[in-house]
Amino acid sequence: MTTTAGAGPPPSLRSRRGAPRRELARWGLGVLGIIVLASLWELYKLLGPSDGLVLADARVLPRTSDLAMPHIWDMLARLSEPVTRADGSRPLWLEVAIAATATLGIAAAGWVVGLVVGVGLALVMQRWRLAEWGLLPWIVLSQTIPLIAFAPVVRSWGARVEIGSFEWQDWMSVALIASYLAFFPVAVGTLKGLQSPDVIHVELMRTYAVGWWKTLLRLRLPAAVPYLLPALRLAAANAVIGAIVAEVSTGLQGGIGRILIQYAGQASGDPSKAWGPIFGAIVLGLAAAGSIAVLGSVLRNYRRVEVDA
Amino acid sequence: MTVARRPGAGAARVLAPIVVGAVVLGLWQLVVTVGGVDDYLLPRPAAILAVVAEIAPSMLSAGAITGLNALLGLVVGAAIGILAALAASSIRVIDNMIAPIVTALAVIPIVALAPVLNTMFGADSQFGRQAVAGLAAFVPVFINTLRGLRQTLPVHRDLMRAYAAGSSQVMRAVTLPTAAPFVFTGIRIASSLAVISALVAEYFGGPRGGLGGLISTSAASSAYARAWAYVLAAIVLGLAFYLATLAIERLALRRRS
Amino acid sequence: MTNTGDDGAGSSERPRPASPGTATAVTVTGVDKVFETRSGQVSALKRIDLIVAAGEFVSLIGPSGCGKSTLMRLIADLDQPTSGSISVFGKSARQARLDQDYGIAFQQSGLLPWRTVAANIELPLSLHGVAASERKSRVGELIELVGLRDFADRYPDQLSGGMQQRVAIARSLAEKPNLLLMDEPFGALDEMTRERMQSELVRICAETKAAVVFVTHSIPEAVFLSDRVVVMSPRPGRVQQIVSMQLAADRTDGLREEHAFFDMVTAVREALHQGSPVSSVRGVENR
Amino acid sequence: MTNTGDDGAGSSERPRPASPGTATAVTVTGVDKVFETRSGQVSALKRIDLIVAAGEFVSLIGPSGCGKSTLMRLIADLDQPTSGSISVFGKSARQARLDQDYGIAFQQSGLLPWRTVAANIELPLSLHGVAASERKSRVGELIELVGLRDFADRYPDQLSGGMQQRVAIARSLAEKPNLLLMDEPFGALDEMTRERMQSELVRICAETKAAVVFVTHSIPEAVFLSDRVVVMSPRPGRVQQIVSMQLAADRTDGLREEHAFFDMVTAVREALHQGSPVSSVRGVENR
Amino acid sequence: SSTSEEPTDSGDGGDGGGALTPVSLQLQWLPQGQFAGYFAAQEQGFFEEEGLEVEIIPSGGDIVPQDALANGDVDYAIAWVPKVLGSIEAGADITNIAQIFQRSGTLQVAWADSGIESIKDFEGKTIGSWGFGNEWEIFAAMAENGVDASTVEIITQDFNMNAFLSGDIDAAQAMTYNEYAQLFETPNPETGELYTPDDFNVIDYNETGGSMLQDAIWADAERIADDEEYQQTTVAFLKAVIKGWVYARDNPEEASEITLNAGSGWGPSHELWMVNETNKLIWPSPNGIGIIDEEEWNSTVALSLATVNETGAQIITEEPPATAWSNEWIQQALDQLTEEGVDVTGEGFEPIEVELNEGGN
Ligand SMILES: Nc1ncnc2c1ncn2[C@@H]1O[C@H](COP(=O)(O)OP(=O)(O)OP(=O)(O)O)[C@@H](O)[C@H]1O
Ligand SMILES: Nc1ncnc2c1ncn2[C@@H]1O[C@H](COP(=O)(O)OP(=O)(O)OP(=O)(O)O)[C@@H](O)[C@H]1O
Ligand SMILES: [Mg+2]
Ligand SMILES: [Mg+2]
Repeated sequence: MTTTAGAGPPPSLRSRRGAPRRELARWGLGVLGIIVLASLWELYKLLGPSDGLVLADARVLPRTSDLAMPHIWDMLARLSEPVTRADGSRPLWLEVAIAATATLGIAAAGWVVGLVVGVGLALVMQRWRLAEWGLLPWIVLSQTIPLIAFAPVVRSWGARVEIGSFEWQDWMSVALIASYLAFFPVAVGTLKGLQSPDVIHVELMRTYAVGWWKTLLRLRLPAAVPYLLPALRLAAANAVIGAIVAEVSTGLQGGIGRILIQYAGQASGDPSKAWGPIFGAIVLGLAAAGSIAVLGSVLRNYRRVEVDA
Repeated sequence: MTVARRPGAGAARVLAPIVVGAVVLGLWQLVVTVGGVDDYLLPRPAAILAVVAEIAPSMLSAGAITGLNALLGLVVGAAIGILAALAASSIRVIDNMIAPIVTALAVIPIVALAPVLNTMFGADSQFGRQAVAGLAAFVPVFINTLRGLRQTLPVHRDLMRAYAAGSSQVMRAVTLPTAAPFVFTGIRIASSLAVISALVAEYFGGPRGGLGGLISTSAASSAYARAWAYVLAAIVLGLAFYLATLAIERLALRRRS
Repeated sequence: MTNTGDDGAGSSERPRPASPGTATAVTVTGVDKVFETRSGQVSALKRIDLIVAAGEFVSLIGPSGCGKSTLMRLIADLDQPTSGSISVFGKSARQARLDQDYGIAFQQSGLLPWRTVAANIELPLSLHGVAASERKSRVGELIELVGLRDFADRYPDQLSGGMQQRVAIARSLAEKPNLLLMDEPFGALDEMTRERMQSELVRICAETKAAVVFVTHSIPEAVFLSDRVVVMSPRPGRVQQIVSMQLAADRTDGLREEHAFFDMVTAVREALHQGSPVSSVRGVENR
Repeated sequence: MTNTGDDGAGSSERPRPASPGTATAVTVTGVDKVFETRSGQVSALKRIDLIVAAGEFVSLIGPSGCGKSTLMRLIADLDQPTSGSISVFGKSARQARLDQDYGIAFQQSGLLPWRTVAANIELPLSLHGVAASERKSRVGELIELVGLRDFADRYPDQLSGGMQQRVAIARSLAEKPNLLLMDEPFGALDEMTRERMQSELVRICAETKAAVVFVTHSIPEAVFLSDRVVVMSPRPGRVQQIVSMQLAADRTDGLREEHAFFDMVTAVREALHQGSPVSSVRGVENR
Repeated sequence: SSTSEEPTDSGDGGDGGGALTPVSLQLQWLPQGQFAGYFAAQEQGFFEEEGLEVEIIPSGGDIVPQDALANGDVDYAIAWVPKVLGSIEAGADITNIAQIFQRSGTLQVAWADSGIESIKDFEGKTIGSWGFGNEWEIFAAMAENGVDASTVEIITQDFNMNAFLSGDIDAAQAMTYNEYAQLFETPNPETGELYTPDDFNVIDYNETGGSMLQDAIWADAERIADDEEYQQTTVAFLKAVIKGWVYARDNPEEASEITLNAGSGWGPSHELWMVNETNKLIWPSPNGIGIIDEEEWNSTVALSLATVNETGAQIITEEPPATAWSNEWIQQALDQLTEEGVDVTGEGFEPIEVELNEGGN
């Protein structure tokens, strides 16, 4: 005789495994969505009023000039053309890719710092309720501070740091600013995760007469993984955004933020060029967020329960 | 079992953040005053407060400009987010089609978008900033609403079918109320994002007068105390948005456990 | 003492007036149900035949996964049979659902947490456009019936599990259905509350004279409530045996301590274990 | 047939060897428990006296909120009594916890979802620094004991509810405790699975010779398993009556159909209803 | 960035084989032809000849060069005079040691058919500016020409001319060496041809009475007052810089090449235009490159004191201290260079003709 309590696999497993055909359809539709968006762009550009639609003093539909809305194919073609007419000038896509890689490295450093700080704060807040009450409101508030206000301060302060042979580099200022955006989701998500174990699990550890550290290692940290992963994904996207903003703000060379403003400055004469780094920034953000998915599959045994993170 | 809340916990809850804030401010003041840190770049809190008193009217009017941009962006972005989520939740194809676009929107930095939007919508209007705020607000509202619309319990769905309820009845009686807390969470996240996005967008052109423009102008002329005063106004604005959405949420959901 | 197979409406021990014009509430004929899942087909029900007379109380009992809920969902037209037919009061299941011929209740009460007790009971009425005054009086009656007069304005989270189930039952009775479908409505309650709820259900059924299809895991519960107990066997779900309860028509609490009651319990237990030997203990569960 | 009050260790019907050196597993003397809540004080337990002999199986039964879980938590030193004292194998409850003298299991299995069956059972051993080889052999024994040999590498979400509870029980036995504390361990299972689990528990207790304090809502379950059933009354929780089971020492499944069994069920039912009259039905539940 | 709080060596001359003195220079913006002289000095080894190892630090959106200097992050900074005057009043203790640009390079550009031909025509119009202190010249010129600033709406332009080209602003701020060129790199959508100077009306701030001094080299006032090593380094630095600018004057194509290699992202034609236009702002320098014309200085200070922006703020409220500028060091540098036979006035300077390509490429 066989009996089943709660027949069928639990939803966590059911939803994660997709038949390959379904998966393919999903990708196909995603591509279709992008094609539809591109078609809408071109269609509007073709049919829309050249000065956009102005209602009650506000332009609610954009202008269709080549300056405002270059053709999609122009943007794509521009990517394969050299950056400038100078000899040995690299194709735009390569220039963007090189800059994106540099930014990715800085963002990764910022992400790591954000991770360490965020998890550290979460541990402190989990350990002491009073710390949670005292810190959490400020952590939330910290994200309403316009980051750009900080950039010069951070760079200037960093410039003074010189410990032994260690000298503060400008990219570190950028990474630090990136970490400022990255730490927030990590702190909040990890705290939620560390607090997620059921009372029954916490009490079980108590019956085993083990202390806070062992409970942390064996129970709270593993239980926090499902909360940590989305937080890390958000942190990765935020780190990239923060790194780009900080590059713009501090004028750091070599990254995508730098060419973003540089090409924006050239957009009057070469409107398609400015879109190169925009696409680069999107791809970069997606790559950063996507790499967390890899981490997620490594830790999949810790994600056997799906949570509302 | 839940730990019984000790009496006095409420007071600690309110006092703790105030104490932390006071300690940080005190340390800041101490470092700048005594610690030998140059107060050229980092003015002491007292100096900032003095400036606040001086330029309060300008902070208010600038806050109003930025706040209005953020508010319009938030309202429109949230509305579009909710509608798009409704469409995505009821039509799977739409869901799959907009998924990559939303994912891209979620990772795109405002710096990249602001100049383009200014050209598209005109640098002489606030619309570019409102659009930036709207885009920033759209993403969390869409994601959370969509999740909320999928929370309908099977037992409620069965019940509605047993009542032979029409799809609009199901939407009104079950789906929307179930999604409501998620929608509000999305709006709450969006509120701070809208403010900060509207503000940062001011760095990239358009009419003057908003908080972002004033922060940059003040910093450019080395008036750091003034810059920090406007930063303070920005924080207060962000906080006001957050608290307002929180209050609306509490009010709307007061009958939930 | 036990009848195998479908023995029709005649075996009801405590006849109640049939609903006007029809002698049978539910007729299930040769029903199969196969679920298509990603890992293949699951045959949930196989050649089910069952007739529930008007006013009759029938329980479905059987091991987990034997298809009790599936059968009930087919009757409620929440799902369609793969083959075979189901009629409710002589109509198709779908028509019966559209006509609101049945009321339904589940293991989870399924109350809407943002509605008060009264508003929850009112839900089906307002969905069907019943006038406000009529709604009000009907809700008043129902609240009275389930004994929650003082709790009309409470919200579900302010009620105990038993009270929540009473609200759900009141709601299922809102449209005065001649058929009640109940899927383990007391499954989440503790045993003492459960016994009280059973007594209440007996009283309510006597008042409303509705036929009931009742899914349960509890043998004493099935015995206490039912005219007939349908014992099902799993994989694929089949009707193993139908046991008619030889018990007094009025089910009072005293019954639970009578030897006749224990005998019926034993009878159902044996019918249940017939397909699945009791002794095999280790490693037999499987998914 | 029923004894009121504390009748000590002597009434055990099926004596098992006491754990070395101690005749009593648990001694609860004059325990009160008052909870401070925002809305005032809640008196959960009032003057509780109870002695559980080594190797004895004692069930706690009573209406929801009567303090069964609270009493068990006090014994486990998960909470402290407001007054009175508790000793476990002659030590303080705290010392007994630190010495790992008891194993515990709850209604929810409380398995760690990211650990396999074997790793879950191993958890207490690895927390206490037991050597890997010893851990391995002990886990092997326990998996064997609960009949899950083929499932050692599965994850909890791949198991049925009954199997999960077996893992939890194996885990509670990992340190070979002389006392098992179980709070409605089978509460979430369906009745057939539950009966099987009860039989298994009987077998396991016979093998391990541990004393058991077992919280349940089910009268037949308490009767089937216990040497004595402690019936509690609510608000504040008191020991209403202690009923010694006059049943054969070896509890086989056949017992469930014997009249002696029904008699004990009736005895416990009556003890239970003594405090709360069965007849009052409406609006009696409260939170 | 390397700071040289304690310069290790007096970088006097290039004779000693000793270690080079590290020096950092904060630019005002990204590397581009505007700074060709500094990059040329770097690339041509002029700094090294003077015993210096110079790090040229570009800035970006929010870096305020004079603040980097005032904070001691760098040794020298390039910044516009009116912006720095505000910083000095806010507490920055720095000195203008060389006024590289002798003229203002700011234009206000309107469409040829817009009817905007002088500052007076700004009334009631939408006027673009980049902000960050670049708007002061506009306010100064308006005040000078009796325009009621409250009727003028100032819009912040971003990094390109799109707002102007799209008609969002009636007159856009443009530097002769940059944004102005962008206009001629853009095709007219109506004709498909690039725009030409005939399409625009140009207002040169040098002719409005509102012009202010622009790119100058700033040094730390305290250190230059009594730190001898810093003084010597400063003279050496200025010498190398002048040699760089002379090189850029005489070899605009090569100088443009050098800035491109230094990381300027502009296209070659735009870059060359920029170097050429920058030369026009410097050369000829009758008193010698970098000499601060006291009259111009005083005019800039007077305008800074008088000019009020739309929020009622002023650049400065009181006269800057005497330490705000000094010709002492540039004069020493010029003298030494003249001795070496370098042409530091560029009397015979002739700009070249530059043809712009679409997109500046
Ligand atoms: N929607 C579905 N898709 C696939 N299989 C299903 C579905 N619903 C039920 N099943 C399968 O049909 C069988 C019967 O399920 P059903 O829920 O009717 O059992 P049950 O008797 O109600 O069990 P329980 O006592 O646990 O409630 C099970 O094997 C189950 O896995
Ligand atoms: N931590 C606590 N704080 C306040 N009151 C509590 C706490 N724990 C339990 N109580 C109260 O003590 C009483 C006894 O609770 P307990 O959980 O022991 O009952 P129980 O017999 O286990 O009930 P159930 O059968 O529902 O599990 C209840 O009235 C409960 O509300
Ligand atoms: Mg079921
Ligand atoms: Mg309990």
